[in-house]
Amino acid sequence: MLLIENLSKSFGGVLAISEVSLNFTPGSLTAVIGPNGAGKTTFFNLIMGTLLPDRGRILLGGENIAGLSTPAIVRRGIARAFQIASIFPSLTVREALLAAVNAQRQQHARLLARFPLAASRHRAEEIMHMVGLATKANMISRSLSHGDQKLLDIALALVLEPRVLLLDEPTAGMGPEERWHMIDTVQRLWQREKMTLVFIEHDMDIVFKIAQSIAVLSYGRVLAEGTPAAIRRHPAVIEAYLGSEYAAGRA
Amino acid sequence: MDLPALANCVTSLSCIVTQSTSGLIIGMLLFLVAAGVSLIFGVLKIINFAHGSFYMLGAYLVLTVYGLSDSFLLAVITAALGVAVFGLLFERLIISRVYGSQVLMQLLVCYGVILILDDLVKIIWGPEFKSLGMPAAFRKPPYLVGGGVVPVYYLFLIVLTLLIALALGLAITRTRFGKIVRAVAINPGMASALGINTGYVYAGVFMLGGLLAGLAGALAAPVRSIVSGMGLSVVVESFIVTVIGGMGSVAGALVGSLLIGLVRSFGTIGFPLFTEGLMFLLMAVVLVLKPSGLFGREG
Amino acid sequence: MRTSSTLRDCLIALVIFALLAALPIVWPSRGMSDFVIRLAAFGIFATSLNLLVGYAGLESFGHGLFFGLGAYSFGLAMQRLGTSIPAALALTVLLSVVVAGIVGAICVRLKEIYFAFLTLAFQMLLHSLIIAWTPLTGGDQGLTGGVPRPPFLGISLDQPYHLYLFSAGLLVACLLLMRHIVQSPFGYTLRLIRDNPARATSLGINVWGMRLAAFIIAGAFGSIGGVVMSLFVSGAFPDFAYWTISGEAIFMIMLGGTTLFLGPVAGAVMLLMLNDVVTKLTEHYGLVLGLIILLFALGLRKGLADYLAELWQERSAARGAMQLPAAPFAEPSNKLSGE
Amino acid sequence: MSKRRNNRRSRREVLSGAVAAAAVGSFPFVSRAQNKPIKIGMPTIQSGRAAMVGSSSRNGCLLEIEKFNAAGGLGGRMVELVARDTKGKPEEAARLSRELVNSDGCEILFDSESSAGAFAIHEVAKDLGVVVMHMNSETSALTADPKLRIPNAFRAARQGIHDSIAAGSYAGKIAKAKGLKKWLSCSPDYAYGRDSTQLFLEYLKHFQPDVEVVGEAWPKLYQPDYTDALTKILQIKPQAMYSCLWGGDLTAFIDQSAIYNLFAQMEVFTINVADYTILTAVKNLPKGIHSGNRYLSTFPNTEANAKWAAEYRAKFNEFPINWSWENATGAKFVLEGLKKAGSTEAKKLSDAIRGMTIESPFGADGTLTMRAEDQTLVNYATGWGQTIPTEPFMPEVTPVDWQVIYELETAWKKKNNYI
Repeated sequence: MLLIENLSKSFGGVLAISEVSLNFTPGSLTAVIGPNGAGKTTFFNLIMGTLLPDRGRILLGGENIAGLSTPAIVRRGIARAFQIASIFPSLTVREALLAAVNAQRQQHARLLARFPLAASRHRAEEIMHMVGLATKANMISRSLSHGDQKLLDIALALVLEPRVLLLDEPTAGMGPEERWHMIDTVQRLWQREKMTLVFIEHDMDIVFKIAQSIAVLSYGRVLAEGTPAAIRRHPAVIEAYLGSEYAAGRA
Repeated sequence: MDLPALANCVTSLSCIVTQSTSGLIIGMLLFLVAAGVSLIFGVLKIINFAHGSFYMLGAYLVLTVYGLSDSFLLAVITAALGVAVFGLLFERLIISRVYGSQVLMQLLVCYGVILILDDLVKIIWGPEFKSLGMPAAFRKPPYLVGGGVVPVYYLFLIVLTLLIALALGLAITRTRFGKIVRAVAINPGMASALGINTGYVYAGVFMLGGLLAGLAGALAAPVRSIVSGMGLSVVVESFIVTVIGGMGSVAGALVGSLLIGLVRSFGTIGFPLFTEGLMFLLMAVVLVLKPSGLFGREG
Repeated sequence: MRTSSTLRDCLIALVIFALLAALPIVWPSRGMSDFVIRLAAFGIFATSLNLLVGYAGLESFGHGLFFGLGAYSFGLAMQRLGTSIPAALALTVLLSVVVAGIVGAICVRLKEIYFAFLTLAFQMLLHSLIIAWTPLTGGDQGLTGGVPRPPFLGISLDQPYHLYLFSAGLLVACLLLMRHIVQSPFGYTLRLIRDNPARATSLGINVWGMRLAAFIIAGAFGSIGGVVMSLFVSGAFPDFAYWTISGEAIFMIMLGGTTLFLGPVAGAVMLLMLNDVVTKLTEHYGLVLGLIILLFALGLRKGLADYLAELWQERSAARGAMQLPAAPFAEPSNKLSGE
Repeated sequence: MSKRRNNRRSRREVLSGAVAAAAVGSFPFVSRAQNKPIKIGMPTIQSGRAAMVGSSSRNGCLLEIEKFNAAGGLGGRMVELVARDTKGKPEEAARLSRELVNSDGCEILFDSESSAGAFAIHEVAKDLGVVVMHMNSETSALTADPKLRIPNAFRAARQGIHDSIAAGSYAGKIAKAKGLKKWLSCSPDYAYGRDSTQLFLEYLKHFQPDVEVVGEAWPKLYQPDYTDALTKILQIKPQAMYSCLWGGDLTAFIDQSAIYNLFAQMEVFTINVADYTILTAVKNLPKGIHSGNRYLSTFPNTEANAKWAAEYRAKFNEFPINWSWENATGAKFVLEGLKKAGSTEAKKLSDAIRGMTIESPFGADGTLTMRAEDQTLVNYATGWGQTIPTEPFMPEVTPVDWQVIYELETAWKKKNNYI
C-alpha cells in the first residue's frame, strides 16, 4: 500500500531523516516509535508533502507521490491528524464535519443551497458516531476537552475517506482515562474502515497492546522494524531506547 | 500630467538638486513620525493610528512654551518630553488594554483618542489655526547649494534628523534596550521566557515613539500651520512610509520617508494633480511585490 | 426542516418590511424616515463589510472603495446616461463586481495587516481619481445638480414615501440575500477558512478562490449602500470614497459585533443615533463620541450584540442546554471577538 | 473647561454638553418671546480643521439677529438660531438640514458650510422648498448656472468670478506699471483653486495682454508642507506669482515662503491674505504682498464699518473675518425680508429678498443688493492693496469699479451659456 524507499531529508546539513525505507502493507496497523528528535513527525510531514524530500521515493499503490502538493496527496487518499489538534475553533462539531464533508464532495462553493446539504448530513453523523462525538455534536469545538479535540481532528481526517491514515501522537497530553478511550476508538476505526493506519506513540504499553508491527526511528534512521515480539527482543532497541524491563519477559 | 516638464527637470542639474533637497526636507519630518509608527508596529504589532495626534500635541506644546519662555530650544525639549510622557500614559492606560484583541478594535481605540484630542486641543487653544513664526536665530537668507536654495532652518532640520536617525539606528542595533526590543519584536513569548518584562519594553517603545513624534511636531511648528486635526495627513503619510519601508525597520522608515519626499517633490512637476494618488500607488506596488516592505522581515 | 429555516428568514424579512412600510403611517415623521433611509445605506454597507471581517476573516480597511464607487457610478449613470433607476442600479452592481474582481485578485493573496493596507491603498486611489478627474466627477465639489429620479414601475422616488419604501425594501432584500449567503455551504466554507486556513487547504479547499468570491460579493453589496446614500443626498461626494467611510463601517461592526448576522445593523443604528443625538446636544461631538468609543472598546472589548449574545449563551449553557442560542441569526462566536 | 470632565461617564458628558449647547445655541431673549420663535437652522462646520467657519459664521449672524430681536422681532416673534456641526461632511450637511427643517421646525436655512456642503444643502432646499441663504460658498456656478437655480435659494457671499475680475484688473495695472511679464500660479488643488486661478489669468491677460504664464503649482488642500511647490517656483523664477490659497494653508505657505526669501524675489498676488485670520496669525507678516480684501475694518473706510468691527470684537473678543461679514449680510437680508414680507412663508419671503437693496457697512457705496436675476450678492466693497507687518496691515486699498465687474461677468456668463 504505502512503500517508502531511501527517504532522506536534511535541514542545513543536519540529517533529520536518512535512507528510511519502510513498507506499510494494506490494512496494517503500524506504530512509529523513537526518542524525541528521532524524526518521527518530519517523517509524516514528508509523506504528506508538507516538506519536500531531498532523496527517495514515496509509493502509494505503486505511484510515486514524493514532491506532490498536500491537496494532491490528500486527493490520492492519505490523511493525517496532528499532534496538536488542528480544528475549527468557532464551529460546532457538527458544523465543522458537515462543512468538511461538503468540501470533500466538492459541494463547498454552492451559494444557492442552504447549509447543511441533506446529502452530507448522513456522512457527518456517521463519522461523529465512529469517533464517538455524536453526543457532543452541538458543542463549539473550542470548548471541547483536549481529548475530544483530538478525536475531532481525526474525524476531520476520516471525512477524506483515506486509504492511509497517519496519526501523530493521538494520545499526547491525555490522562489514562482519555488515553485508553482514544486507543479503543482508533483500534475500532482501523478494524471497521480496513485502512492502513500509521501512528506515532510514546506510550509503550499502548504500542505493544495494539500495534501489528513497529518501526523504531533513531536519529533519523530506522533502528529496527518488525512485530512487537521481535522488537521487544531486539538488542539495539533495548539498549538504545526501551530499557531492560521490557526484555525481562512481560508477555 | 506634464511629463515634458518632468523630463526637463531630470535633465537639469539645478532642478534635480533643488527637488531632491526639497524631497529630503519633506521626508525628514515624516521620518520622525514614521519611525515611531514603524517601531510600535514592529514590536507590539499595533497600528498606532493616534500617532498623528502625538505630532499635533508636540506642535501645540511648543507653541505654548515658546510663547511663555521665548526660548525655542527649551520649547522643543519640553514638547518632546511632554509627548513622550503622554505616549507612556496612552500605552499604560489605554492601548495596553486591547493587546490581543483584533486589529480593528485597536484601530477603533486609536480613533476614539484622536477624536478626543482634536476636540480638547480646540477647547484649550481655540479653533483658529495658529502660527509660531520663525525663531530669530533662523531668520537668515537661505544658502545656495549647487544652484538650488536651502533655507537655514531646513539645513538645521536635515542635519538634526539625520543625527537622530543615526542615533536611533545605533540604539536599536547596539544597546541592550535595542536588543531587547528586537527580541520582543521577533518573539514576545521567548522574550518573557528570558525574564524580560515585555510590559516595560512596550511602554518604552511608546515613550520613544512619543518622543520622536513630539519632536517632529515641535520642529514642524515654525513652518506649518498649527490647528486641530493637523496630525491626520501626517499619520496617513507615515503609514504609507511604514508599509513601503517595512514595518519595524528604522532604516526602512528613513528610506520610505525620503522616497515619499521625492515622489512628492518630483510628482508636483510631473503629475501636478495626482501626487497623492502617486503615493498610494507606490504603496500598492510595494505591497503587491514585497508585502513585508523594502526592509521588512518576511513572515 | 432546513428549507423551513430559509422560509423562516423570508417570513421574518417580510414581516420587518411590512413593519417598516407601516411605520410612517403610524408615525409620520420626515426625520424618522430620513433615519431609516440612512440606516438602509449604512446597514447594507456595514453588513457587507462584515461578510469579509466576520465570516471570511478578511479585515479590510478599504471597503469604502465600493461605497464611493456605488454612489458615483449610480449618480453618473442617472445624470449622464439618463437610464432608468433599476438599470443604473444593475450597472452599478456589475461595475462593482468587475472592480472587486480585479482589486480582490490582487489583495486577497496578502495576509492580515498587509491585506488591510492594500485595500486602503486601492480605496485612496479611487479617492484621488475622483478628485483629479474633475470633468467627469466634479472633483471635490462632487456630483452637483442633483440625481434625477424618473419614475419606474409606478414608483416615483421624488415622493418621500416612495423613496423611503424603496430604501427599506433594498435594505431588507440585501440583508435577506446576505443572510442566505452566510447560511449557504459557501458561507460555512468561509468560516472554515476564517478559523483555520491551513486545515481548510488540507480538506482540498481553494482558499484563494473562496476569499476572492467573498470579496466580490461584499463589494457588490457595499456599492448598493452607496447607491442608497446617493439617492438620499441626491448627489455624490469624494467623502464617500474617503477612508473615513470605511472607518465608520468598521466602527459600526465593532459597536454592534461581528458574530451575529444583524450585529452590524445594530451597530449602524447605534452609531447613527449617537451621531444624531450628540451633534444635537453638544458642539464637542468628537470629545463625547471619543469617550463613548473608549468606554465600549475598553469596557466590553466586543460589540454590544456579541456581548449580549454571549451572556445569553452562558445563561442557556448554565441551564444545561447544550444547543446554540436559538435566537434567529445566531452565529457561534469566532476567534475575532476579542479574548 | 472640560479636562476633568473627560474621566467621568459619558452620560454626564452628554448632559453637561446639553447645558453647554443650551448656553450656546439658544439665547436669553428666546425664553422671553411671547409667541413661537422663528427658528433658523444653520448647518456649519464646528469641528476639525475648518472649525473657524462655524464660530465666525455664527457670530456674524448673532449680531444681526440680536438687533432684530431687540427691535421686537417679527411682530413679537423672536428669531432663534439653531447651529449644528456638519463636521464638513456633505452627507451630514444634507442630513442635518433636513433634520433642522423636518424635526426641529426650522423655517429658514442659513447654509454656512463649505462649497461641497453648500451643493448638498442646495439639493435639500430644492427638495423641501424652504428659503436657504448660502453664506460662505463662493463657487460661481452655485448661483450663475441656471440649471442649479431655484427660487428659494440665495447667496450672500462674495463670488469667485467677481474676485477674479477684481484681481485681474488690479494685477493688470501693476503688471503694466512694473513690467511683470512672467507669471506663475500656486493654488490649492481643488475646484475653487482651479476655477479662481484659471479665471484670474484669463482676466489678467484681458487687462494686460503681454503676460505669459510660465508655470503652475497645485499643492493639495490642507497639505502641511509646501517645500515641493516652493522649490518648483524658485526653479522657474517668475516675476510675479498668483495664489488663492487660504486659511491655515496660506499661513503655512507664507511662513515657508518667508524662509526661502521668496517675497523679495517676486511680486506676490494673493486673494485671501487681507483677512484678520491671516493678518493676525502670521508672525512678522512680509511687507508688500498684494492682496484683495477679505474683511478689513478699514475698508470701506467708513464709520459704519469701523463701528461694526468694534461691536463684533467687543462681543466675541476676536477680529471679525470674511465669514463674519458674509453671514451678517446674509442674516440681514433674511431679517429685512421677514419684515418686508411680514411672514416666514417661503414664497413670500423669497419674493421679498429677491432684488432687495439694504444699507450695509460692507457695501461699495454703503448699500448691498441681492441681484434679482441670479439671486446673488453684488456691490459689496472689494479692492486691492499691499500689506504692512502691523495694524492696519493694509493702509491703502484701491476699490475695484463694479461697472467693470458687471460687464466682464456678463461676458463670462454668455461664454458659459448661462444666459
